[in-house]
Amino acid sequence: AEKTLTIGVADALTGGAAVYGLPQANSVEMAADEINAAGGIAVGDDTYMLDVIVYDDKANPTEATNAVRKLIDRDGVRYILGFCCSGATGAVASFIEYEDAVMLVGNAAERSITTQGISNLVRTRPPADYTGAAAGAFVAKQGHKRIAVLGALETSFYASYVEAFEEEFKKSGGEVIAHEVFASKDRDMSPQLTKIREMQPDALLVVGYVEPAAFAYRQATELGMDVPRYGFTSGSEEQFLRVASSEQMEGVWDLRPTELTLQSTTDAGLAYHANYSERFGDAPSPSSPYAYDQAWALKHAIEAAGSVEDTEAVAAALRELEVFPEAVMQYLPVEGKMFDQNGQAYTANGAFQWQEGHWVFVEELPSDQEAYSRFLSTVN
Amino acid sequence: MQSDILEVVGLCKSFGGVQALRDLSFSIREGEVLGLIGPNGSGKSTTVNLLSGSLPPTGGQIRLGGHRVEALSQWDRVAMGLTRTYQTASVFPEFTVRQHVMLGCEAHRKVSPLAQAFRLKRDKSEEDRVQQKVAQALKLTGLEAEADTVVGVLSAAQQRFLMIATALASNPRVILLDEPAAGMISHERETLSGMIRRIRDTGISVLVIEHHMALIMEVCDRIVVLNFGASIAQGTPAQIRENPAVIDAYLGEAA
Amino acid sequence: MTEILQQIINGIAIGGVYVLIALGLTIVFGILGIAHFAHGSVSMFGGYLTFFLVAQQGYPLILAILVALVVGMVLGVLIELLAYRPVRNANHINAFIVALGLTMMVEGINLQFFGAEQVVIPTDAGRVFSIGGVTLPELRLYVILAAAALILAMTIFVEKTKTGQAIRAVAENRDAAILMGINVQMIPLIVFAISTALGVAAGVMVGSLFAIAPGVGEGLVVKGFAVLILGGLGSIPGAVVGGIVLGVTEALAAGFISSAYKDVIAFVVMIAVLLLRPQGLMGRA
Amino acid sequence: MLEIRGLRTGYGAIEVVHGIDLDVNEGECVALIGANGAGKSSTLKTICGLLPARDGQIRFDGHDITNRKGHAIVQAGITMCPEGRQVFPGMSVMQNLRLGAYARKGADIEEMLDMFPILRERAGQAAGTLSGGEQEMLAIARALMSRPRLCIFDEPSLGLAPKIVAEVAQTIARIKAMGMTILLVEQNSLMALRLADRAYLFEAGEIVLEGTGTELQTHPEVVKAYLGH
Amino acid sequence: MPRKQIFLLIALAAFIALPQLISVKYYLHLSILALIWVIMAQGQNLIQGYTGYVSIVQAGFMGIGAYSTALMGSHFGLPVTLTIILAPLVTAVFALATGYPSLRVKGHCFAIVTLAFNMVIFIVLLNFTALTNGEAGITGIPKPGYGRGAWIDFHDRQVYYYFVLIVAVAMTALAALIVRSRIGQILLAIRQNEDLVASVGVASWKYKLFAFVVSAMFAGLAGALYAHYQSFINPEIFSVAQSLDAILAVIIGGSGTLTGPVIGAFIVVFLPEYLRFADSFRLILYGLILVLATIFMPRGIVGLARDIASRLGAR
Ligand SMILES: Nc1ncnc2c1ncn2[C@@H]1O[C@H](COP(=O)(O)OP(=O)(O)OP(=O)(O)O)[C@@H](O)[C@H]1O
Ligand SMILES: Nc1ncnc2c1ncn2[C@@H]1O[C@H](COP(=O)(O)OP(=O)(O)OP(=O)(O)O)[C@@H](O)[C@H]1O
Ligand SMILES: [Mg+2]
Ligand SMILES: [Mg+2]
Repeated sequence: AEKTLTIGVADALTGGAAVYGLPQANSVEMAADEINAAGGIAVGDDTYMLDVIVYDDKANPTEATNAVRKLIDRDGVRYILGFCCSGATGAVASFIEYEDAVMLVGNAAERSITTQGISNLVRTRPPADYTGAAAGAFVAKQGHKRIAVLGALETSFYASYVEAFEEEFKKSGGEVIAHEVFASKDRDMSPQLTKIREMQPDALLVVGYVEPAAFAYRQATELGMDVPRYGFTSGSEEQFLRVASSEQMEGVWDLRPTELTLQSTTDAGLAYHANYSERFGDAPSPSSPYAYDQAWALKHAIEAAGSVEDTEAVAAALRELEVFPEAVMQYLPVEGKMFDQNGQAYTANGAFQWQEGHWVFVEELPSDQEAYSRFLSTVN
Repeated sequence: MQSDILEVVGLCKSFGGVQALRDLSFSIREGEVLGLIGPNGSGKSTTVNLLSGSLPPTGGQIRLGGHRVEALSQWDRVAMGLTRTYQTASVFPEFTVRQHVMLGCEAHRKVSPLAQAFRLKRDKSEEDRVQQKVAQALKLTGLEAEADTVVGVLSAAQQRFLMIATALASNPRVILLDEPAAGMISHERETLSGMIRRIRDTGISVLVIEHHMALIMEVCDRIVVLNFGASIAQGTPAQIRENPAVIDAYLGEAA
Repeated sequence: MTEILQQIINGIAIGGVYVLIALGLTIVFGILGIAHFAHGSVSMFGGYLTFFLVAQQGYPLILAILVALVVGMVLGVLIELLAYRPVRNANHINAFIVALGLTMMVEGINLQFFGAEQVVIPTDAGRVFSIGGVTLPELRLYVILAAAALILAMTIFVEKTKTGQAIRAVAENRDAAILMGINVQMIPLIVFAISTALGVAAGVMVGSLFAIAPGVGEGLVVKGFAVLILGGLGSIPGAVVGGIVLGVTEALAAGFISSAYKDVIAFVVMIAVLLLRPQGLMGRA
Repeated sequence: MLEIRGLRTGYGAIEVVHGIDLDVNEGECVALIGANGAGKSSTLKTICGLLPARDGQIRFDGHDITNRKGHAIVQAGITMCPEGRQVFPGMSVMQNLRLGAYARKGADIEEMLDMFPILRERAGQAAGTLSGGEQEMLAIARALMSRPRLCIFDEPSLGLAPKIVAEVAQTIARIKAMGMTILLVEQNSLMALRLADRAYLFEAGEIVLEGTGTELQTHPEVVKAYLGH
Repeated sequence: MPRKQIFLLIALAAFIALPQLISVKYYLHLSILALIWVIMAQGQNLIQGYTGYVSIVQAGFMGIGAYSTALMGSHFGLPVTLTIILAPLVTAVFALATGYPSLRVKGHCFAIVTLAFNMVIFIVLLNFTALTNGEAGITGIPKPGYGRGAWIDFHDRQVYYYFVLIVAVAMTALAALIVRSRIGQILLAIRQNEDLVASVGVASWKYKLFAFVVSAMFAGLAGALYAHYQSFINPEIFSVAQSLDAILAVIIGGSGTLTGPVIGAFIVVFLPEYLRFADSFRLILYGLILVLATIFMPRGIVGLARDIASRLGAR
């Protein structure tokens, strides 16, 4: 018989983090419609059509707790998706273990979310230090010795990226000569850049959300700095071009997971981009597929578990899941599975460079997801 | 002859460039009413502000019962027996008259409010003393009938009497009245002058600032006249009335 | 030396924006005693609107700014009439709560109309001037000049025109102003129109120099209030001095002490000034 | 010229003026005397539109001006020199005077400076730093700047030194001599009654006596309560 | 005042019965948060409603209470019950240090200086990552008691509800004790006419500082209860926006009354939740409700209720 399965999304729809949260919420709704159009979720004799409830958590931990409590206690939802931001996610993660529910985390990259061994939680986005180590090795290979870091270092996943970066970078005799900070709402980085300019580094590494990072690149050129610029921002071309001209961006590197960019993606990615753009009248943010993939992963896991009620079985099935064809991100399986035993998925890391107005995929960054997964199990 | 309860020696005060008081000296004796008069802006209110501790002096000494007080805070001076009223009626409008006057007793309470709040200590004799003090202050100022009235609805004159009652509740030795009769009509002024004399009769020294000459001449034992922040004359009402410098600066020909 | 000079230049541009925000706040505060917390969000509305007209409707920048100014002024007038006027006689805390409510509403409206993505108003000022190692982007120069011109215009308006004098009179003594024959019902409307216009100008500057995004307005208004306190509540010269001091302090703090704690340092400077001069740098005792 | 009929006014829940009738004829000087809080200032404020009337009518030159906006009343030709002077403290003497002429075109500041020479000396000084007497002069001059047809004074002698009180009284006498219509409220009842052609006695929000200045000066009740001492 | 006492008893009975009446646990969760906010609001009311100083740093103090209880537990291994008691004391130390400079200014200046302090606290919590773990926050903060399955298990939300209820009632009683004492009279006097307070011989700064510190301790305690309830804290929770909520609770409920903050706290927690249906219009609607409520109920719900009661009584 045809039944309805209600799933919930808790994500930032308002406030500063809505840039990440809104596209994620949109992409879950889109995935749900696609799953329904493709015949829903088959469990035994029943097929379940998905129904999505979306609540705003403003990226605030209390709001997120309230939203998820409402989803679970009042709306009777068992599957909760979304989660773009670490603080709100951490708050929910701290109690989800004791609930009859499954939590799928998207863009929130704080490492500790998947180090606590929460069995009913999985995450599609890899932690930042997984990428940072690869980036450190890459920059060292370019021959730089003194590098200045400017970034959102109060945010721990950016800090952990830099930490892993620095560790790899030092291995080949390099040195990080400055750790300058900007806050997520800062748009004027010229004081920090002026200070860095005086130190005459070989290169600059900008680590942070796209919005401020784009300003860092632009203001660096305005201050007459012409050292190579590397970064970890995951911004789309549109996002950068809103802030800086293509000339100002020319030559900038982005060292990050191979998230959605038209050059790097698969057919599934191209289709996603087209469908999303058509439906919402706006290009999807590069990180939004983390949420899209959650919905499909959930579908496959429920079908594998053969139950919608038994959340433990579904959670277990998620950890047994292989990478499925609808996935937009390019996941690197661990022991053949999409999620490792911590519930963590990994994507490939890539080096992208801004060339004449576009992000160009230059090469894959050497990433060892199996080794990192083992390391992750030892944390905490 | 009585001794000086409050002595002012070489008091100076300047506001930025304005020299409001220059080298002012005078004293108040125990149990006397001293008038302080002078043209507008001559520094009378400033003197009261310095004496009461509302403003710090730029120089000079203030001695209360022989102790230097110019470095003390206003509340410490009140506790030592120096209290004041304001030129413009200034009250707590939401309290009842009784609550208002009772607040004046804070200055001489022994039980700390914290101890009282948490019922750590109770002193029946203090409670009685406070009640007595409040009753006495209300009686002196003729506000007994209004004890439970909300201050905000009192008439302007009654609010001025209330300021005096509250000051009296603090057990003062000297009380400074800044234009207490401003805006009063004659029978209210009569009430006031009677009040001032009765206060003096309880042994409290009074400093009165007024522009109403009849009142000043009637209640004061001595008068100090200020002009441009300095004393230009001191003496009995009769002496002041005839003083040509005072007539020229302040009283004018009409008076 | 170039470093210090560069930092000071960095600070002046942002300081200019602070000054404009603070001016808008200070005249409203001076006349109505309202801490107009929604000012930042209203400024951002103006910036968004300019962006929308330029980037999506193809208006030339100057025309777009003019339209945004007019719309902003109307919005300011409506805010005064519909939200602040009804609470004029209540406690000032109530006006503050109304301001908070308005902030939420305007932020919500901005989000509905203009989305969550950060927005940068496109300009073609891309040159960078460089003198002896100190660089000054063309756009920053324009912002500094425009801010200076607006400050001057505002000062002349208040000091020299009849309406300006009427505004001051209402600020100093409302009842006496009525007795002069000043229409005191009109003055708040004029004040809000001017305040919002200054705010919109600041919003356009932020939007072209930096970016407009959810939450930026609230951050700005807090800085604006800090400037007010630093310079002296209700004082126009105070807002100017305070704004520049705050901007330069932030730049120097970020450049020479700690970029993470630059706001903390700026606030500490503000509190220190307050301890030494409770009336602010330019305030009357 | 000014006719008040059955006027009631108050603050919040409290009514302080309970239906008064009062007339001021062209060229006349009328005084209101009475105790503190009797409602004199409230009456004046109501005439000037600072306080809404609850009942009754105020007519000026035959036109109903009850509850008109304050600025409209000024334009109609009524000015008040308020209790406590109320100068604009941060503005200069000149700026204060100019604001006096806000409601009309042009301004004859020179005339005023001739009339009050002390103000010429202080022209650039902030009004808040003037002495009390100087502030009173400024307030009077500022009120006259609007060329009113009816000029209202609320306790011009309040808080002033005796010498200055005499000066203020002379000034008002001068203005009266110029033919200005005057409504005067004074605690200094003797001064008021000497200046006034007619006077009203207020008690607790009601008019209890009415007569010429000289009549009231000798009225036993008035002498007892207001002229004693 | 027997009528008042009857009302109090009914209210208390309703609070005790509440968990039995709610079938959906989500409302129980919100009620716990609301009770924590009652403590916040009672503190805010002391400084804002009674003393007349609008403090915008209460959420910052809540954060200090929350972080201190969590960190004392994890760093020194102190038992939870002890750290909950110590948290307000730690907060008091910070309040003394910030209160001294802030209380030198009045009115709007005070509000903005305290707001700056809230931002300072926020920035430090965010950037002092070695101690606070920055934005990622502190997870796994333990509950009081003897762990899961013990005879009183604080993981059970009902148990935690009664725990918080007891504390909230006690703190409300404490607030009542203070405001009804001579201290309360002096605070009220400061609100009405601060300059005059010194001239009746009272050192007003001591009382202002007292009110400020006590209100901070209320906030610190609320923060500690919050931390152990949610098991997770990060700086976001203690930002200026939450301080503004505390002010709202007091104003909407009725400032300078003891019932007002209780009502206000429940409104501040429940209203945004009820507005979830409005989706992305939630912010606009919430703002609109605030504006309208302030315009039409300037003295809060308690003020409105009193007006209505006195009008009915007059008939
Ligand atoms: N806070 C202040 N700042 C600057 N100047 C002040 C201040 N207070 C008083 N002054 C000035 O000090 C002088 C003395 O003022 P004060 O108020 O003592 O006069 P006063 O004798 O009480 O006059 P009045 O009889 O009018 O009340 C005046 O010139 C006044 O302008
Ligand atoms: N703003 C106000 N709010 C509430 N009540 C007021 C206000 N102003 C005056 N009152 C009250 O109104 C009554 C009449 O005051 P009003 O000022 O008219 O008296 P008055 O005759 O001018 O007295 P005074 O000689 O003191 O000037 C008084 O009881 C006073 O307390
Ligand atoms: Mg004086
Ligand atoms: Mg009067």
